[in-house]
Amino acid sequence: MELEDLTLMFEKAHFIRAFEGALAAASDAGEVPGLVHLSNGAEILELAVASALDLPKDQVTGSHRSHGIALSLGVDPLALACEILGREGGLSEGLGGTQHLIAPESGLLGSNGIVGGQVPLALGAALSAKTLKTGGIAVSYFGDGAANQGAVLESLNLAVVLKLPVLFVCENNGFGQSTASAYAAGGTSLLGRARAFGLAAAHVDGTDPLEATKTAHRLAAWVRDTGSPAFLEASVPRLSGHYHGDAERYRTTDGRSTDPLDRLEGMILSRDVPEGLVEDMKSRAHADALAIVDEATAAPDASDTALEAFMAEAQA
Amino acid sequence: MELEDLTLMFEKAHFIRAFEGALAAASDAGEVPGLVHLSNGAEILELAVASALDLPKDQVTGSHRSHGIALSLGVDPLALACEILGREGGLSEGLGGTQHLIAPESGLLGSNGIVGGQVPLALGAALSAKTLKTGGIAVSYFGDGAANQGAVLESLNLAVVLKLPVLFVCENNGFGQSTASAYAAGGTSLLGRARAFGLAAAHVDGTDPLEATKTAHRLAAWVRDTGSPAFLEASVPRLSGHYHGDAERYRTTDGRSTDPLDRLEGMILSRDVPEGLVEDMKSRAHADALAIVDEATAAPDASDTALEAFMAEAQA
Amino acid sequence: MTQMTLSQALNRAHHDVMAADDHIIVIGEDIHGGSGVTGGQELGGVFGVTRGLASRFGAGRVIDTPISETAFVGMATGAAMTGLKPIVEVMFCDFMGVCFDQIMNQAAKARFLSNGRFDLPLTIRTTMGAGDGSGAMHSQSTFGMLSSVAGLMVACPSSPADAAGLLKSAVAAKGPTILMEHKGLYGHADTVEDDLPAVKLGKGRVVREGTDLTIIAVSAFVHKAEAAAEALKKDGIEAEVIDPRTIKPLDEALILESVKKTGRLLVASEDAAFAGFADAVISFVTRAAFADLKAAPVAVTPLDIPVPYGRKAEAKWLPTAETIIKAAKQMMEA
Amino acid sequence: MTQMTLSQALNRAHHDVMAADDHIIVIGEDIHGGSGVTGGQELGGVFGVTRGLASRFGAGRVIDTPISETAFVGMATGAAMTGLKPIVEVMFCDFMGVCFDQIMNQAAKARFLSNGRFDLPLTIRTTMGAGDGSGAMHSQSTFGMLSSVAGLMVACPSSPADAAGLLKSAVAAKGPTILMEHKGLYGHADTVEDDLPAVKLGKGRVVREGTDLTIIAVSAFVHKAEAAAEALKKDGIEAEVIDPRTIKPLDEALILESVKKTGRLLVASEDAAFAGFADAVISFVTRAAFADLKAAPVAVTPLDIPVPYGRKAEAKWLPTAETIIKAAKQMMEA
Ligand SMILES: Cc1ncc(C[n+]2csc(CCOP(=O)(O)OP(=O)(O)O)c2C)c(N)n1
Ligand SMILES: Cc1ncc(C[n+]2csc(CCOP(=O)(O)OP(=O)(O)O)c2C)c(N)n1
Ligand SMILES: [Mg+2]
Ligand SMILES: [Mg+2]
Repeated sequence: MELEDLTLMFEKAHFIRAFEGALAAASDAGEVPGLVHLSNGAEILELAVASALDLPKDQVTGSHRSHGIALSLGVDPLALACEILGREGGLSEGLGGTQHLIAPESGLLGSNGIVGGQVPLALGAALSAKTLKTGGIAVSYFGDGAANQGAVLESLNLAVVLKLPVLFVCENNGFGQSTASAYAAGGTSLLGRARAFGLAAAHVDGTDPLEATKTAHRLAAWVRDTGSPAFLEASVPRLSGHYHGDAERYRTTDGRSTDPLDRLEGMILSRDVPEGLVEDMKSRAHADALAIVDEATAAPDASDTALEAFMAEAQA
Repeated sequence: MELEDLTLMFEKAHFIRAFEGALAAASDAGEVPGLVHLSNGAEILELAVASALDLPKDQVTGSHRSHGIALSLGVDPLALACEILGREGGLSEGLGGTQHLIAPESGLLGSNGIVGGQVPLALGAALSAKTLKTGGIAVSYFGDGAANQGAVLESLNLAVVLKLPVLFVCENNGFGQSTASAYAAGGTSLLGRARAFGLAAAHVDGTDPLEATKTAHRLAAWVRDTGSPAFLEASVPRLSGHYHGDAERYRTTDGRSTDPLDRLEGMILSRDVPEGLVEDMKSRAHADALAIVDEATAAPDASDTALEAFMAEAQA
Repeated sequence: MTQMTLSQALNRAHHDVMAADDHIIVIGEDIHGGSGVTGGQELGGVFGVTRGLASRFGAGRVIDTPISETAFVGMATGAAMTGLKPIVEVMFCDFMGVCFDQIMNQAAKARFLSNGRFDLPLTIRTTMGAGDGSGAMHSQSTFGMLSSVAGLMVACPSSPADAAGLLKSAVAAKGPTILMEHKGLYGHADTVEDDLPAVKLGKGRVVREGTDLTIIAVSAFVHKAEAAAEALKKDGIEAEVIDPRTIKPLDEALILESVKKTGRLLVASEDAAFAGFADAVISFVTRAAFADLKAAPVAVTPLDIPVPYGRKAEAKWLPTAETIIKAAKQMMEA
Repeated sequence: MTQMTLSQALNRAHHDVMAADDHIIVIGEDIHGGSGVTGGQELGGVFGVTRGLASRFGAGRVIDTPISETAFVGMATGAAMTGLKPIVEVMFCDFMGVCFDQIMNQAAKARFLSNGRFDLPLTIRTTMGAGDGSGAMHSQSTFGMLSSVAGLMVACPSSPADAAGLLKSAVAAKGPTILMEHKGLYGHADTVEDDLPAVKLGKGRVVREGTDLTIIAVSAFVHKAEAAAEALKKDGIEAEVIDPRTIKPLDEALILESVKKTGRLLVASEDAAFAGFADAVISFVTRAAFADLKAAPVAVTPLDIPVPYGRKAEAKWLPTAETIIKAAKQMMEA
């Protein structure tokens, strides 16, 4: 990767991190209606995947943990923040919220409150792309925990049977809530599972910008070119709790993974870059993110008029 | 196998075949309330599995196609016929019927109207056996079509995760209703799927009495001894329609499999057996089966008093 | 005007809508039939409703699936969000348990969660109904339950014309619509207009006019109610029979108008005895037209236990025209 | 008498029943917590209800599962058929969509299909309820829907004592029972008897006596109804508040007795606006006690759309004590 790609990724990753940090602070201050699940640790992987997509022709579905995915796809951060904060100007005027982020215009078909629920929906986007010959593909993110859910397992098979252009991205952060992935998943590997259903499959270290980018591009291109599904398992750390505020009593603090953002920083610093570049990028990303979340926080609560439209429609 | 084992299997297999033939005739005569799904072709495999079980300590769940399984386990044929015919004296006094055969006293925990629905239930029987240390195991039968159902896929995983003594028996008859198994199942083999979930797995030709018996015994013993789950895929022909009366327009008549009962007959005849033995066994089995189905047909419709007990209970 | 059965009318309507709009695709188990089987013929669904579609419109638009309802109902939902107008079949409504999340959470809520930024033109077809010895898991009627899920429209045709017409409206609707076809009605024949016109969702139909009591009946029960009304007439009781056709949204105005006229309400419905359609209508009418009611409303529903298999027991479980007649007479005497 | 929260009472009840009967096991996601994680502590469920069970009774009786609700609810059902008495947790009732077949077809019907030859002592615990910004898929209340499925018992405690007492009855019941705990009540504290006695399924409770109208309220709405009754008293209106505690079987006698006295019925319930619990009660009462009613019954339910996320919108969606007060006054004036 060119230095420029690395620094772009760095800025975006720090923007996501800072955006979620600001949300966490807003949550602590009582400004967020619901619980937020932060993407800390998965930013690099999600940016790598996004860089392989042709948006919004390609459509993505995500899990409950999709703030980072939304930003990686280029969803308007203010509309996103307003949605998460339940404020006016939110993507869905606050009807959806943190677990239901919808921005098809940017390629985000939707995120989901039901573990695995988003995966069959992605098959539909793939079917539309195939039937309408748009040249697009679908991407569905889900977690290691979701990989044990019937909806996901059936979808792996159906995608193969119908030869659908869909890329499954399993973010393996080692945990489903408090339960270790190693406990919850039988068999030796999720890759083996995917392959048994007939999927092309690969694993990446989701903290490695180069490998993640290369593999994401390779698989996305393969899906696009062959029209067949593929499966990417990415190891990513879950740097914080299951949700913001999770005390994580079930987890010891030692042995935590290192931060992929630091790894990327190291890679950039190892090249010949001007003094202060990294710090400048960081503070710019943080300042930008903070400003946006502040603006969202200052916005009024989303009004309830949207409800009336739906009530009226339901009657008619 | 000793000749005695072969002839015993032969008699039982013909009894099952004749029993179902009589049911089919009763159905044509308007005597059966619902549609029946016949086990034609799977008798040998089911008898092989049953011979490996310790009943009723072991408990079995089956699909919509479970007449043969019930008989293989030794369920009282008259009570079974009465249940299928909705007559007095039926296993459940006709409340369940052909798709809901329940005889735990013989090891049949239940058959099911929902494709795959019976499989999680078998995990429960295995959990009870494990927790209560009965020494029993659970067996769950399902079809190749069911192998694409979330309930089944989740169960394969859960059985491994919790280390449950359950033997999954996938009867692959090549069809889910009118749809070829080869079309509906992605990947190269169902065995591969099971192995990917961490199960010990084997395939047998379900028309081969020797191989089927040997493998069923081996896997059942392995489940019992290790307390871990295993997966048996058995190829069996579906000699008739999906249900009795299915015109099978989707299927050509040529290329049909040969009848496993003929194969067994050939094996017996190749040994040194008295003239007429085989014919005698057949006609005895057929006469017995016919007499029982006739007796059931002559019984009065199951009364509706059982309903009242449930109504009363629901109120209280 | 032509005479045809309900399944023929549905088949014709499928042909019509697929010919008119190539965004319409059909998805389900065995709806093409014989997929992966060499040498056989197209099946066209277990009740023949999708017959001839695959040979006419191709396997790309008539898609057989594995027995994976969650994956394919979800797929249809996602396809409806992204430009297609899928008709997806769940063979029996009893099987919706295995894919209920995709129905109650995904299909029902997605448009709301998007604040209406996308439409969700999804049609889910399914069968329902007891009376043919199919047992507890192939005989249920779940229209009340499905109607209780906000975001779903639910329609239950009682005639060939309504079946075809409601299908046409469903594929054109903005939100997800569930079309529930009673197994006992597929062979029911009646006259239809040649072009099988669309029937508006949310519009009920007065099947028979009357002045003494209002019978609200759904699907197969419409015919039982008609027979009951005919019999009641002999005793001098004039029953008005209304077929709401759509359960949700319900044609409240039509029902109220009738009850205001008759002062008496009987709801005859094959779904749940507790918190089902009958309760919904009785509650709605009592709340909205209490002063107009001359007698206690009556619900004619199956027993509040699973559907039994044996013939005698199933007959006891399932109300008949006789049950309606008896209930109506009791109400008139009260 | 002791003071404790609803989650503490439930936790104590779990300890009690597990100590008393070693056939009782607990199954679910994160109910032990930290399975497969080295070095951490037991979690005891996301709301702490199962805290301390694993360390006391061992991992053999307190079983963490993968996120595979169909498999583990089915497993619990099968275990209940074969000698165990499982308590299985579905974290939120909204998630029951993914395992609805095992609930509506398997657990609900198995005992019936066996003609009662086996009991099915299965308890399914779940949470429900809106009001905390959890959005459309973590806020639903599905007790009406579940009650419409023949074969299930459904209980919705409003107090710590009832929560503990209903759990004790559920584990001792012959058939499957769903215990629905409102998320907003876990922290609700009240006095309980020291031995947390069982509360009979099917027995409601008069929360407050009154003569002018009957308010039937469920779970968190019981507290709203009490507040409303208190406020109404200031205007000279004496409301009787009844908490049925069990939705199915419903304590019909208690409800009828009250309505016969007051002549007015208001049902306040957080579940479906259409074909939900409110409709079931209003329909039942109107059918059974029409002559006793002095005014049209009233339903206070959320709006008939999915649960919105934003605070203002969620507040508009969810009825409050104020909504009940207003509805009651209107009814009294009518
Ligand atoms: C069907 C369903 N079951 C349970 C939950 C509760 N839940 C939300 S997130 C989660 C863990 C998911 O783990 P994983 O898929 O690995 O995603 P991660 O949170 O690690 O990103 C659970 C159990 C849910 N939302 N839906
Ligand atoms: C969840 C569900 N979907 C669909 C059906 C309808 N159905 C009954 S049997 C069957 C085919 C099953 O195929 P397979 O599992 O291979 O069993 P086989 O009939 O071949 O024995 C189908 C689709 C059902 N009963 N349940
Ligand atoms: Mg995870
Ligand atoms: Mg098969």
